[in-house]
Amino acid sequence: MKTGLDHYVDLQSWLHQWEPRCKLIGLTALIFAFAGVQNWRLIPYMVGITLAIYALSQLPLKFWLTRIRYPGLFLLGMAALLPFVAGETVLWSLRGISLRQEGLLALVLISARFLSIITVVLILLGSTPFLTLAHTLRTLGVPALLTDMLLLVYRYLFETGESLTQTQRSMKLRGFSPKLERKTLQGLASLTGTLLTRSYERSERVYQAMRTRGYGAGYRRANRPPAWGSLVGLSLCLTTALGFAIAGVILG
Amino acid sequence: MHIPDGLLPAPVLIGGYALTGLGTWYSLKQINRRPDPSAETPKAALLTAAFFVASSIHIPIPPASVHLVLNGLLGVVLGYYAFPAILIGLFLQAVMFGHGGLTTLGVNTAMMGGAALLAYYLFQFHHSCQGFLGGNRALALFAFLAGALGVGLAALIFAFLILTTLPADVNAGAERVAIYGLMLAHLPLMVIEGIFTAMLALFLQRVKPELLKLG
Amino acid sequence: MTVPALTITDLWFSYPDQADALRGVTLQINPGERWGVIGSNGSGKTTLFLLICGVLAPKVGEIKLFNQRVKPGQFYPEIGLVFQNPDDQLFCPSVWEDIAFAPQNLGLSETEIQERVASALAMTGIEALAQRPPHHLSGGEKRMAAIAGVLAMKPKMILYDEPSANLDHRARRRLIQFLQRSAETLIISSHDLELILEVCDRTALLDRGTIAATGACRQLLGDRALMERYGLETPYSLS
Amino acid sequence: MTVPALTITDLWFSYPDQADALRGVTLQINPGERWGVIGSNGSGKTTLFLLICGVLAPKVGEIKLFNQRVKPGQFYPEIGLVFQNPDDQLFCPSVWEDIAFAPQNLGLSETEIQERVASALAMTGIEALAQRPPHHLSGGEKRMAAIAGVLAMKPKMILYDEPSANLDHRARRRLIQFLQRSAETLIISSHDLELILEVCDRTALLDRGTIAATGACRQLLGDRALMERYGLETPYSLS
Ligand SMILES: Nc1ncnc2c1ncn2[C@@H]1O[C@H](COP(=O)(O)OP(=O)(O)OP(=O)(O)O)[C@@H](O)[C@H]1O
Ligand SMILES: Nc1ncnc2c1ncn2[C@@H]1O[C@H](COP(=O)(O)OP(=O)(O)OP(=O)(O)O)[C@@H](O)[C@H]1O
Ligand SMILES: [Mg+2]
Ligand SMILES: [Mg+2]
Repeated sequence: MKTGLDHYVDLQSWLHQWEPRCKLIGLTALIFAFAGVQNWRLIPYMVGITLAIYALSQLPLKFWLTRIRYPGLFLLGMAALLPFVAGETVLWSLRGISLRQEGLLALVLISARFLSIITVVLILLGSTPFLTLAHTLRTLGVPALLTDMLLLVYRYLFETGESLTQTQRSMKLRGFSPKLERKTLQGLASLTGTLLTRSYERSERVYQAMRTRGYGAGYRRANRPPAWGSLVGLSLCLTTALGFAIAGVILG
Repeated sequence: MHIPDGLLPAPVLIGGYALTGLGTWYSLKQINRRPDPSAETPKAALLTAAFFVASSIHIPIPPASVHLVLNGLLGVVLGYYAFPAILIGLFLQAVMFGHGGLTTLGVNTAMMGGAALLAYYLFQFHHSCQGFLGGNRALALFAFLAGALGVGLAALIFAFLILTTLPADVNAGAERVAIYGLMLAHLPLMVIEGIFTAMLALFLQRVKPELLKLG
Repeated sequence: MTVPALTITDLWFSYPDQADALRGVTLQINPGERWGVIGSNGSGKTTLFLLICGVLAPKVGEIKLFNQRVKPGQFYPEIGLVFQNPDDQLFCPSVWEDIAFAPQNLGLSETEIQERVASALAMTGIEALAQRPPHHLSGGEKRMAAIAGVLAMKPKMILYDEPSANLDHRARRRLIQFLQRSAETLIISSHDLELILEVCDRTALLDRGTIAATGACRQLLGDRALMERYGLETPYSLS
Repeated sequence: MTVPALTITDLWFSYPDQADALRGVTLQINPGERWGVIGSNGSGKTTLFLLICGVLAPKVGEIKLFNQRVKPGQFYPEIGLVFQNPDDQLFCPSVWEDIAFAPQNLGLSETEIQERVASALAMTGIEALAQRPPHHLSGGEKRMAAIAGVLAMKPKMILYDEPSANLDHRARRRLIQFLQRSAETLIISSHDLELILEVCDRTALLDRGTIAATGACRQLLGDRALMERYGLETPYSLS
């Protein structure tokens, strides 16, 4: 399991240096402002701002292209029918299949929102190491139980995946070929059950290891206040987000 | 079943986050009432990782194959930890693989986690039915129901959300047909997920019964 | 002329985004031979085994099993692999079911399955454990159960990946005796050179994906200069 | 009179629903000593270590660390445990974080944490690995990272549970040299008797939960009759 997400976190752009708390709040505000866009007249501004931030981040286009494929296809699968089934105004029609204006506009709006949001999310993830992100969540008040769990899940995901691969290999080498039948389901249930059992047993040892190094004593990291530049970036983002919200209300 | 970014309007997204916040708060409150919650964090975390990985297992349904959703099973095994576990699982999925989205994280978690919690409550009834059904039969029956309910409920909410919030109005008749269609398409999946969950509960009962008593 | 059990010709392999893990491996093994494969961590032993079984697909080169070309992804009951970690191999709720897994997949009849499981249990000496869940067993017992699961397939050739890892002295001795008695063609990868010496006739030394040397066990393992060049150590019993 | 580093008096322990895993263990270890603990699988080595650290609670008996009674469930930075499987111990997403885990829990300042991590990395020679995720490391690197995580606590006594398991020859040699140089009081459990011989002064032999013998390493490990009686084997280098 390789994600390629951390590939470009070592670039030196302003976005990479932006204090993570400010970056997380600022970009999240933008993301939600974009999610609230209902009027097609706001689309150019949304896309323009997104492009500007992407350029500022210095992330290569290749990063965007490789990460956009899967969610893009998924969205197309869900929304591609819209221009043919939704709305009254028929733009064009052939043998009972008609292209409708409202549906088409809806598709354009959904796609623009989707691409802008995904891009900003990619900028956030591509310029912040995952660990930093997790710690930032903690300093922003996400309960310790959640962030502790998050880090542990992240840590053991790959190993659990590896052990699943190995067990599946060993099943195959003993002639297992999945078909829709009772035996297959039974085999896969045993496989999953084994995975859970082993994870559970390992968790006991992991807990012991954590205890012997002081887990549960409770600590807080000191937080340095963010620099001026970071705060300016944050307020720019918040103002923009507010602008979108107001424009949305005015345009209806 | 993940709703991607860009599809749902902002109020629904915010509502989703509100529900997820409430669900998480409630779960954490239940968890913190236990004698030593920090001792169970690694357990919940490693099991979450295992569930995450296990949901990549494919089951052949000719001509294609489907992957398991497992949120019913997750509820059965993790109990109140199911909600935070799903929140974290979906967060990682969105961040690492681009499945689902960050804006829809709240909606997706509420949908999957709510169904998982209900599956957990449903599963707890097997204790009271042990008398007249017999231990293993009650276990298998309620695991089946929990597994089927987990996917079924999530699929229902999914279909409802998608169809009612699309920006342009699709006519009401077509909408209803689409919902019924989606539900019908999910019936085999519910049955398979139910059978799978029952088999797994029996496996755990034989090999590691503690795992069914965590919740 | 007998048909070789295994012929590997100019085998290359690499994992995605990595340098080549195997670089031009050529090897021939005759029926009934017992080969050791040695080499430091990361030299490619496990990768080689996975290729021989058809789990991984070679980039270049050819593998023939009893003169039949190995097609990646296909199932060859003639060949069995005992994994480095028995936990990866034991997934059924009881040892009995785990051993019966391969015969069931081969579509054998109920009585044949019973027979095969019974004989595999007897050969590995773990009759008493048949009804136990595998993950409650000790390291040595797990190893024997994993081996029994492979034996029940009745393969003509068995690959053992570091079979003595994590075993205590007694369990290791039992394993060595078992290996010495077994009739199949064997390939054993191990850091435990004493075990190789006691069980195998011939050895191949892997170094960063190539075969650096092959030869009779005592000779190769006893060659102090050679061993040291590749980061290994001649076993005490030879010095 | 010096204060003993560790005093164990008549220690009994059993896991729930199981026969006693430890039955009346008594042992005294002085500061600066290096002890080996040997015994076949299941003899109770790991259980003893977990009790010493206060992770498990004794059924009967007392454990004193530098004359201070060990209370189960409490955290003793004076004592470090290196687990048998480094994957259980490297639970943080990067090596740096893992090493910093204990100092953070001790409530040290940011600069002190930086310092401790840096010196632990230097002592184990893995500076280059600091930012890597643990699951990408080789077996030897994982072991050294796990040790660094314990060193960062600056414990006065370190327990090593089978430190050389799964290491290849080169990694094992590095580990032995590291152990020989280290200044803490050590207790090492291992099936690798050559390692015990090279590192330790004294050895305790555990058998089914009791201490069957203690003595100077060369003498105890060289006692062929004793070793065989408990299912062990005198190392080649002594015979
Ligand atoms: N799944 C994988 N993905 C990427 N690289 C891998 C993978 N498995 C092994 N490698 C790399 O391939 C090379 C050969 O590894 P392999 O596991 O075959 O070595 P080995 O000789 O079995 O080592 P060991 O003695 O540690 O078991 C190593 O450099 C390793 O890092
Ligand atoms: N978590 C556990 N629950 C129940 N029994 C256990 C548990 N851990 C160990 N035991 C049992 O306690 C006994 C002592 O085990 P322990 O792990 O201490 O042995 P060991 O000497 O470390 O063995 P090894 O050399 O295999 O590591 C064994 O009989 C074992 O089966
Ligand atoms: Mg290997
Ligand atoms: Mg042990």
